[in-house]
Amino acid sequence: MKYTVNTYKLIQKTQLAKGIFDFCIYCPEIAETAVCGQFINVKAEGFFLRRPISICGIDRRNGTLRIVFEVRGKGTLALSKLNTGDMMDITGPLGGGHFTMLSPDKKAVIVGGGIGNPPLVPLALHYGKNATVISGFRNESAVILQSDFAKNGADVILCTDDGSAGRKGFVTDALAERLDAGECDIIYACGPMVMLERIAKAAKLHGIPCEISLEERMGCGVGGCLVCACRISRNGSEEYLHVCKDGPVFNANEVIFND
Amino acid sequence: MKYTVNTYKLIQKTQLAKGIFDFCIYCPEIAETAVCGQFINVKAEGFFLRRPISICGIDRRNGTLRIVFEVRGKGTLALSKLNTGDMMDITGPLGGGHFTMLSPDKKAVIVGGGIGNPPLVPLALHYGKNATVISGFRNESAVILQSDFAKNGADVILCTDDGSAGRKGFVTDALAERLDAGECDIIYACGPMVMLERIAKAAKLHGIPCEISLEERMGCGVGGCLVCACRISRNGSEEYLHVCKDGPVFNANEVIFND
Amino acid sequence: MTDRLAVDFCGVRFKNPVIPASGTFGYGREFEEFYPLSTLGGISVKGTTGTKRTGNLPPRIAETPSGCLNSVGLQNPGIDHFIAEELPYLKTKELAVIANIAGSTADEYEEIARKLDSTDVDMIEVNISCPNVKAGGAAFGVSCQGAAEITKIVRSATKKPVMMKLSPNVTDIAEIARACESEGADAVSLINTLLGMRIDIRTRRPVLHNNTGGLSGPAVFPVAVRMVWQVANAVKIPVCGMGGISTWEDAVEMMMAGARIVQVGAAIFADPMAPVKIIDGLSEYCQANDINISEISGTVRPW
Amino acid sequence: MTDRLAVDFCGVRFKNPVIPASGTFGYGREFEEFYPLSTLGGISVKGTTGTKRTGNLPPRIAETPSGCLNSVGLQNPGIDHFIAEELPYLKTKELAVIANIAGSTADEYEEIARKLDSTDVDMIEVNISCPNVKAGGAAFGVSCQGAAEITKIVRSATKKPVMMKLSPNVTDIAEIARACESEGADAVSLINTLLGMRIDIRTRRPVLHNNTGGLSGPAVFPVAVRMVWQVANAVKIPVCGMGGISTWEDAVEMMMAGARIVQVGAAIFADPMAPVKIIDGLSEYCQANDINISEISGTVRPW
Ligand SMILES: Cc1cc2nc3c(=O)[nH]c(=O)nc-3n(C[C@H](O)[C@H](O)[C@H](O)COP(=O)(O)OP(=O)(O)OC[C@H]3O[C@@H](n4cnc5c(N)ncnc54)[C@H](O)[C@@H]3O)c2cc1C
Ligand SMILES: Cc1cc2nc3c(=O)[nH]c(=O)nc-3n(C[C@H](O)[C@H](O)[C@H](O)COP(=O)(O)OP(=O)(O)OC[C@H]3O[C@@H](n4cnc5c(N)ncnc54)[C@H](O)[C@@H]3O)c2cc1C
Ligand SMILES: Cc1cc2nc3c(=O)[nH]c(=O)nc-3n(C[C@H](O)[C@H](O)[C@H](O)COP(=O)(O)O)c2cc1C
Ligand SMILES: Cc1cc2nc3c(=O)[nH]c(=O)nc-3n(C[C@H](O)[C@H](O)[C@H](O)COP(=O)(O)O)c2cc1C
Ligand code: FES
Ligand code: FES
Repeated sequence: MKYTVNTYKLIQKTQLAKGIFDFCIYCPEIAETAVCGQFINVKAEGFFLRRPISICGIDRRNGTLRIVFEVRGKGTLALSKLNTGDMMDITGPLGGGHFTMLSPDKKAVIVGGGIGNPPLVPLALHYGKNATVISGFRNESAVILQSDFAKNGADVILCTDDGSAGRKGFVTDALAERLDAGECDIIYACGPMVMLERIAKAAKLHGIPCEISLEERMGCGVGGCLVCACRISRNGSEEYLHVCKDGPVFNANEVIFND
Repeated sequence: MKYTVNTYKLIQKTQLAKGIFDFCIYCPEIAETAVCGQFINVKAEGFFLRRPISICGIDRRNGTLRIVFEVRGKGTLALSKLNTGDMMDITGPLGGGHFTMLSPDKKAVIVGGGIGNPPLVPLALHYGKNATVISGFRNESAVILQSDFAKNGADVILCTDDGSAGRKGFVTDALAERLDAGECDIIYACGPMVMLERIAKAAKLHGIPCEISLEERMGCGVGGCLVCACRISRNGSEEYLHVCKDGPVFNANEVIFND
Repeated sequence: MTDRLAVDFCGVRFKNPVIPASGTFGYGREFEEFYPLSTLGGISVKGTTGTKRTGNLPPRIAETPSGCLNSVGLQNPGIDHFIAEELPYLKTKELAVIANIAGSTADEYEEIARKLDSTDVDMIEVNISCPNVKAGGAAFGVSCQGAAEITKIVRSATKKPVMMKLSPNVTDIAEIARACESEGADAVSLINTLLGMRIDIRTRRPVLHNNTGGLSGPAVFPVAVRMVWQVANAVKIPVCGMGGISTWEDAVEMMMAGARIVQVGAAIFADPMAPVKIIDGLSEYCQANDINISEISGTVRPW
Repeated sequence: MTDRLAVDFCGVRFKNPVIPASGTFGYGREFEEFYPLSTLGGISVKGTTGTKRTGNLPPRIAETPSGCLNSVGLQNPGIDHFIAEELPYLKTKELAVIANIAGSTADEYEEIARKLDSTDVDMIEVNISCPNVKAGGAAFGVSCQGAAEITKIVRSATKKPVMMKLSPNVTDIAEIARACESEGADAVSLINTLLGMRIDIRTRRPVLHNNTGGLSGPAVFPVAVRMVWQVANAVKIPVCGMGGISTWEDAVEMMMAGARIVQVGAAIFADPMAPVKIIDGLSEYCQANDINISEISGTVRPW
């Protein structure tokens, strides 16, 4: 059985910024098999559909998973009100497409926008000094995960839209500079669609492989209901694949961005 | 404003018997005006309609109400899982018809069946030594509130269906004996409809005023939706009055029991 | 400030677009123990028939996921009692009074409408969609012909604004709305309840003594939004939207779908303050966005 | 012991009466990561059309109180792919396989049914009630004539048991069921989804790219129970009940209303284990009451 559904204990809860929470959950079965880029599907009390949340950290030894999420609506608000010791109803690990991990001596550029940053943390840790993390936020008060990214020596470039922290401007500008400045074997990105589209373009331009993590509203979370469709061009033909099963991580070249 | 709707703190929780819980709730506004025989309408998390629960005790000085309820379905099950310190969403005090309190030197016979016992506690306290309480339960393990009834000196006759505690047999038998044995100015009763019907008959036979507390499924709880209908004969004509607004306590003579 | 919430509906001024739905709020008296009736934009009173009715046998309500079924069956004291005892009281309050009426026959509808014509009710809501009575009620509301017939007869019996209340238990609600419009209805209101049933598996009997009942509450909200959207696009007369509204966001959604005013029913059971909270929420919403509430009606942009 | 749960339905043996509903469970493969497919009584596969379809633009799902709207629009790889790639795999599992089919035209239905006739699917469920496609789908299911036409053509194309899947978006579902019965349907299944809509009030756009979608989940349960009851009383052919079932108690209620077997759809989104939990619950229920599950069908005693 690849998937597990069960209730698991929230063992640590931290608030990282206004409306952004960091949960450490004891769920050994899921931690055992989860890989970077996958997600879990979390039940929010009082709501019908589960909420997909990316895995931000996997600690096999301690049997824990880390997730970082932002309050965006009523479901995430309910989740944010859970307390240490509370049980969470979780399905996971989900996602067929996950980040391809190259050898850690390859040069990786990792680009995150806002709440798209959390799933990228394990990548920064993997590539260590060979990673450049470009992470963008609205403003200083929304900045999260900077020390997590830097932990294994990654070069972390912080951008904010208004310049209140780090450089002022978009992550795409910083990405262009980085790609012009030096070697890069792979790009990873997660964040708003417009950002992903620009990054995909830049990667194509430079001929660098690029993997992006997509979001779509979900029903079953495992590939059974076909609601989480995304347009993918593969083997010359266009089709709807599904974020939950074929993704959430896709080869950026294959993703068709809507206009 | 006669009615209040607000969230109030559960300050004490005791389990009286298997599936029967005793809650003490700090709700000064409601305790202030509540009278014996009224009820409150309690929201059970995750359920649409409120659950009506009788007031079992009113402590004006401390601003608290006492309720005693049995787990009968999913809503009361949810309520039973609340813990001391949790907030409860409550409307009250509800009920237009409540128990008529005669002078405490009058002789009152108070008859409760099962979970119909709780609303009768304040009556036993009011009449003290002049009260005879006949309270019936399925068996020993369901017996509750005996010391509460006896607190001010009432004569408490316990009956169980199987004789595992107190006398064996129905409360109606004990009532018949009590009415034959001595004077009685008023009868109060709460419990299953069949029991109430028999008590109403006995009261009529002896020409003793009798007040009974009815149950019916509720919507609004205040008289606005007309769902909680009960058949009442008043001024020579039969009509549907409403348990929430015209009751829950009715003159037993007026209640038309279905066949 | 509060003027941002004012809406003109068929020439009647509602100081805000929030109205307790017929049958869930009696004649309002009981709720004055929670808040002054003048807080509300209007009231749609309990469905009133030609003569007193006792309604159906209890149980009359069953809980359902995010909603409830009811089978009250139009218990009410009759139109004369309403005019003599309830209306004068309501008219001392500052809110629009909508008389909700129902009948077993076309004649009964006519008679009630005629009686109301000479009163000072602000408008008449004609229930042709009650699923809980044997004669009349939904029987008229599920066909264009029936809907048109009752519209015509009520229209001719009164000069008051006439609002036809539609049943959701139909294949094509827009068609029924058009039938009402073509016979001179000034407005339509929708939705009444969806016919449903619950069974007590222990006793193997329907929970409701009437076997079936009308579903309302949040569960039906998406159906109501869809129907309001379809009807608003099908007729020119204004639409009063209801069905499952329980928050101000729901009210905004219903108005964006095409409603000019809204009614709030079963949500009152879960929280008697619901209408007031919705009004407060709408007020803040209008201020925050610097708009009048009437501007949002029908502004949804379909894909 | 488990035999208590066995049901014969149109001559097909279901070892238990619980079947994941079409469109919510793919072809089952994914859920084998949770439990063996043989746990289930059967499977109703994703609606299959004559040729591959891509479905509607996303977003295709919207949450609602106790339910959800979907507008997948019959994305599927087509009947040939189903027969070649999915069916052989499913037939290695011990469960009844129901092929759910849909078409834009009567001819498409016929073609698919004919192709299935020579396969070893156990029965064919004919979806004449999909609210999410422009052509065909619900267009056939909302009139007696349309329903009868498709029944007739499918009936003549196959000797497999034919189960017509009915739309709840109609005035009189019993009448549609009778139309199917009279053209030779072996069974009816109901309900498909109720048409609904949600609007994102921030963007003022429908949440679903298709604007409207089909409502399912616990919210619709009381409507489904009522319709199953009405239909079971109107036809002699057996009824497969669905719509909002999420617990074993719901399954019992639906069967008491008249269903012989049940399907479980949206509940799987909330809990992928729902079908298994329902089977376990039914098993305990039968043991505790010393009955076979088939005995309870249609046993509700109306007032
Ligand atoms: C694969 C994947 C990974 C994700 N990882 C993270 C993460 O690590 N941290 C984080 O903060 N957020 C993440 N999200 C987004 C997160 O799922 C949404 O913010 C959340 O579902 C919103 O729920 P709500 O109840 O607060 O909002 P509401 O708007 O009330 O939700 C209504 C419905 O829409 C769905 N929905 C709304 N927004 C989104 C969205 N962006 N994506 C998918 N479904 C949505 C909800 O799940 C729910 O079903 C991820 C989404 C996906 C698809
Ligand atoms: C005026 C009044 C006073 C009451 N006082 C008490 C009390 O002091 N202690 C106590 O244990 N119980 C009392 N009850 C009964 C109590 O309301 C029900 O046991 C409770 O509502 C059951 O809810 P549930 O969710 O557990 O059951 P479910 O069966 O899941 O409830 C489904 C629906 O039916 C309603 N319902 C079910 N049974 C009853 C019933 N007997 N009366 C009214 N509605 C019902 C529920 O409120 C809910 O809306 C009283 C009832 C009334 C009307
Ligand atoms: C208990 C109850 C009684 C009702 N009585 C009436 C009525 O007398 N006349 C009428 O037109 N609608 C009646 N309705 C329907 C409501 O006015 C409203 O159309 C429906 O409940 C949908 O709105 P809601 O989901 O906000 O409750 C009644 C509804 C309920 C719940
Ligand atoms: C995402 C989704 C896709 C569906 N696709 C189909 C389909 O392809 N064919 C079909 O007949 N019904 C389809 N349905 C309807 C279900 O089979 C079922 O009739 C309906 O959802 C009601 O049951 P439920 O409330 O248990 O979900 C679909 C439902 C959902 C939620
Ligand atoms: S959510 Fe069901 S297929 Fe992706
Ligand atoms: S519950 Fe509404 S009138 Fe009694």
